[in-house]
Amino acid sequence: MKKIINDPSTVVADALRGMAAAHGDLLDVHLDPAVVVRADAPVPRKVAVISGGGSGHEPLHAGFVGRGMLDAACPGPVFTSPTPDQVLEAVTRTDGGAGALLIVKNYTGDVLNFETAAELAAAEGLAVRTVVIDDDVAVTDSAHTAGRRGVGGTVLLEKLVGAAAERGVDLDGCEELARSVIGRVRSMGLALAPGTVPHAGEPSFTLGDDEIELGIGIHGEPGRRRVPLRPADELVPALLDPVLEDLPFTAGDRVLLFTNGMGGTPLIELYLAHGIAERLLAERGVTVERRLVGSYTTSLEMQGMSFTVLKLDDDLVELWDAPVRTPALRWGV
Amino acid sequence: MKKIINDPSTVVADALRGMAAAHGDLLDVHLDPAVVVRADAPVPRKVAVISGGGSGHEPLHAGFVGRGMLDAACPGPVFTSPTPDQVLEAVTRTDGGAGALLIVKNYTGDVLNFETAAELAAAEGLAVRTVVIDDDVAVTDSAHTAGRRGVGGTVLLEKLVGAAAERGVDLDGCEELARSVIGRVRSMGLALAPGTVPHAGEPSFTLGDDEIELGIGIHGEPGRRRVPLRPADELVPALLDPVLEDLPFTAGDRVLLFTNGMGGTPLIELYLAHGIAERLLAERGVTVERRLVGSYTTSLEMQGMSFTVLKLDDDLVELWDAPVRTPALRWGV
Amino acid sequence: MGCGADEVVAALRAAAVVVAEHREELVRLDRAIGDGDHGENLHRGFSAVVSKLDGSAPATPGAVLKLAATTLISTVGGAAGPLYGTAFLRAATAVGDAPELDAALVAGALRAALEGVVARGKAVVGDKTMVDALTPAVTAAEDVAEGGVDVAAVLAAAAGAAEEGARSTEPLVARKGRASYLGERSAGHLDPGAWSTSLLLRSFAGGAR
Amino acid sequence: MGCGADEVVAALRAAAVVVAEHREELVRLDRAIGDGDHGENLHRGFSAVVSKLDGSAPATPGAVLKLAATTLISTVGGAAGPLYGTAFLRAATAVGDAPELDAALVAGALRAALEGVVARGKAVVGDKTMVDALTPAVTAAEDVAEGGVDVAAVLAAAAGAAEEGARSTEPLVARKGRASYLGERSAGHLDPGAWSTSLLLRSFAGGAR
Ligand SMILES: Nc1ncnc2c1ncn2[C@@H]1O[C@H](COP(=O)(O)OP(=O)(O)O)[C@@H](O)[C@H]1O
Ligand SMILES: Nc1ncnc2c1ncn2[C@@H]1O[C@H](COP(=O)(O)OP(=O)(O)O)[C@@H](O)[C@H]1O
Ligand SMILES: [Mg+2]
Ligand SMILES: [Mg+2]
Ligand SMILES: [Mg+2]
Ligand SMILES: [Mg+2]
Repeated sequence: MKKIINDPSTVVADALRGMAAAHGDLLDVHLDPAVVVRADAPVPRKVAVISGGGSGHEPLHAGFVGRGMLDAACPGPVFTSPTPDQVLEAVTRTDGGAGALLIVKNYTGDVLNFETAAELAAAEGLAVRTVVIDDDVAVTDSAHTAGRRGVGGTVLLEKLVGAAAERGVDLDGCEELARSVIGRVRSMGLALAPGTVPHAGEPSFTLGDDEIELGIGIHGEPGRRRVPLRPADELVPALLDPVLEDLPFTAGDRVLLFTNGMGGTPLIELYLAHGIAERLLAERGVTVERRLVGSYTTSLEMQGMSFTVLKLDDDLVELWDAPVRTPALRWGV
Repeated sequence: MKKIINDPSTVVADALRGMAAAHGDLLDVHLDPAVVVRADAPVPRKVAVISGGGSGHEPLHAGFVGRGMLDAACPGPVFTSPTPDQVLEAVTRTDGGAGALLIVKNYTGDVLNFETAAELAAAEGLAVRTVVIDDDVAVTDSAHTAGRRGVGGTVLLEKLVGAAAERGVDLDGCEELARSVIGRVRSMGLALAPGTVPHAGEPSFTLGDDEIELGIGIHGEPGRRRVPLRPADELVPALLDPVLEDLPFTAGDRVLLFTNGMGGTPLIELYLAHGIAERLLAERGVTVERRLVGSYTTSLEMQGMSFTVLKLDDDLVELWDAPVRTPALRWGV
Repeated sequence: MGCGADEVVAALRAAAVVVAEHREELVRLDRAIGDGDHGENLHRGFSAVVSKLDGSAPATPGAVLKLAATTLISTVGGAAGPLYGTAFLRAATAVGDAPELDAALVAGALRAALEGVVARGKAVVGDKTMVDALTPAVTAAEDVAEGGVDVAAVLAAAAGAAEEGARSTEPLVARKGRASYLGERSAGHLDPGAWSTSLLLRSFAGGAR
Repeated sequence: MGCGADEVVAALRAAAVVVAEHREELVRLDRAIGDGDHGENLHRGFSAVVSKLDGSAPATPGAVLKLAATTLISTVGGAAGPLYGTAFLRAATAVGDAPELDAALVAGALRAALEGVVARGKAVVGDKTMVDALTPAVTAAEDVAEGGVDVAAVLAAAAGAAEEGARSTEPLVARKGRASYLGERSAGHLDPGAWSTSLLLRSFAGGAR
């Protein structure tokens, strides 16, 4: 394992120290418990939008803390959900009197820990709601399984709900918006090569020299199947078609296309894939009105990518375009 | 070789198509010859700031085209300098009557091609100046060698000169500023693992399981020496000390610290390294007034990082803070 | 020998040692069908429990279990954190402020722990989770407790049944937790949480002896 | 047989074939001490030259060389693009509008090419660059041209000397171009640009024969 780290057990704290140093104007970083809070929190009378999850997916979530997006992020250990006390601390530090919305990616650990936190918060008389995002179409959904995973759509959800909260939308409205976005966003990813969890010391999975994993999860969980590496012109539809067919997205739809890198994929490949995806969507009569290209929901140094497609309407376009000022997304301010 | 590409010979054009689709609001992308131009070019009476170089270093340079930074970028094939006709095309498309400044990284190929372009442009009566950035302290400089390489400092140079040009500083002033910035900026990088040039199909170099290259170049060129992998607390000074000692930067200096990823390094490691570097600078009495953390001068999927340190003064701080609106850097607009 | 607060503390310290010893094994099991952090998560949690116990000495078994519960909840994370945390919390509630645990109380605590895990995680036997180890452990504990044996015997029975239950997860296809994403590919591997349950019960049995 | 525009075109086509055949070899040499693109760069450039020649047929050797020069400059990139481009441009200027090349003109064109490369790249013999191949080639060409031989003999002499010159780069430490970053580690490898110069001259010699 080759990494620029000291001790695997202090990676998250060490990285948070760097974030604190780099973004002192935007963030307040607390280490015990680990919570990254927007510098001007709590914002009076604004719904606090809070997320969190295992570390190793940077900039998700701490990189999205700031005006117009998250009020706080709770970074767990690498690939491990945060604990309830982190979430409770985040709620306490950001609650401006309008309650808090917790955005949770659908993994058993995240759901259970945020659920516990929400119970504890409610017991303290705080108004807290929880939404669970499960946008990954790679795994089959059923009442008898853990359900679909939350992946790249989380970034879009955090941006849109963050914009609404910034405009003064109340807790009911934010929750409703969040559920509506979750209903309109779908994703799928692939991996060319695994990342390595620092404390594990070995790659999370192994792939043959010419093999890729279609439907990879952001913790290296397997997806639909392993297939031979193919040219981008074939890989892109192999990812995009299941995404489009799931909702489904059809001719006439207006969408946001998010081409996401998994951490170890160079931008040149992401743009290349993005170009093909735009062409395929145009061929289907789907209008790409907004786009995001970059490594925003990552899996350490995993090589791979994902597509996320969100069905837009005028309101969502407006919320997407609304000012945002965070370490990783910034416009309009 | 595992990459999300079609044909190695069309990688650059394919990626440019994706950039065009993703950033139609900011960029005009031309494929033959390959030139990425800011959408509102030429800007009347503004000095055109133009750069370019081999592809594979994204977002450098095309990701920095836009208001407040570059007027045009000339992307060559992967790791190969662009040709003079690309540069000439960029000058023609962006010249608003105030001349053009060419920002060239110090590599024989880049220097010769931009030099040829400048001669051709001068022959057509265009006012063109060229500056060569050589901020990499890893290789020894001498009149009898190719000299130092241009690396991460290029991003800072493009931002600062772009801001000056946007404010109406004339060609003389832009050139003078550029030379002053080049005199104040130093960088050094390291690699944990190589990238693979698409048409080469094999990694650019090989390193042992526990070996790193200190002083790596952004094309995988070797640097000072190969050393065993060490904890970040030792790697950071191994990179930063040569940078600081070169200018030198000393107690009382105000600096911008740029912690750069090489393309395959996750953000969590960059922040971790950044935090250590800030601590070391504070210990030396050097004040970090501005910072940039992210993968901005990359080498395909190379795993590694670099530090760039720029000595600031009030004017440079103001230029750094000035509005910029490009695909990869955006604030204030 | 009775089973008071000191014995429960000793059992938790023993558990921490066992978790440390099996940290890599649990990481390896979790890497095969999960995300490779289970050993790390538990190690972090039980180390924290030991630190807490070093700093304060609750007076009753229930208070010790509650301290362990809140510490696990606030340090383990992942799926295992709230699940084990809830288990200890329910066990603490079940034993109330009894100064000493007897066989019946221990069996009751195990039953409460299982119910807590099921309430939170909604898993049933056969889903390839810690429930597959804990369920037979509870049944075995209740069976021997009825016979009027001592605490050590109850825990020994529980540990034996848990180990068997944990081993039974190997051929199963996971339906809960991260391993469920693997579908058929999860078969042929022990469930890490079931295995850690078995290890914990074995260490309690050892600590209480 | 004289050496008119057709023969120069044939020589360039032959060069394109040789470059294609040696593309990987040149990439490999450049990967050892540079960035691994030299074969790719030249292949792109000479393929473009062939396409240009397919589309238009300049009337004089000088015009053919000029077309090759501008095409190489606008397609090769890297260090080699402007250097080879300048070489062909200076050669074109040197032969003027002569309808046929003789030995003296060829030798003069090679001398002009070398001067162009040196003017642009500022390398001297021993810096481990294409200059190490081109310099002895020019001297050899001039030597035999004085003896009144034909064009083929001049090119053959140049090619032989270039190959020797290229081989002489192997032990050298590079002082120019990308290989110079390697310092001492550049010793023990042929310079790719010197080797491509040798290959090109050999192919011209073959094409003119
Ligand atoms: N719904 C559930 N009910 C009971 N146990 C579960 C459930 N989901 C997961 N587990 C247990 O948790 C273990 C994984 O724990 P751990 O690796 O620490 O968390 P994570 O899966 O979040 O990384 C699994 O092996 C399984 O035994
Ligand atoms: N200053 C120079 N003068 C003469 N030849 C040079 C000089 N610099 C580089 N070269 C030649 O160029 C060759 C490399 O060309 P190429 O690989 O195409 O370009 P780049 O080095 O830009 O990737 C070297 O092998 C060397 O022969
Ligand atoms: Mg986990
Ligand atoms: Mg090159
Ligand atoms: Mg796990
Ligand atoms: Mg080269």
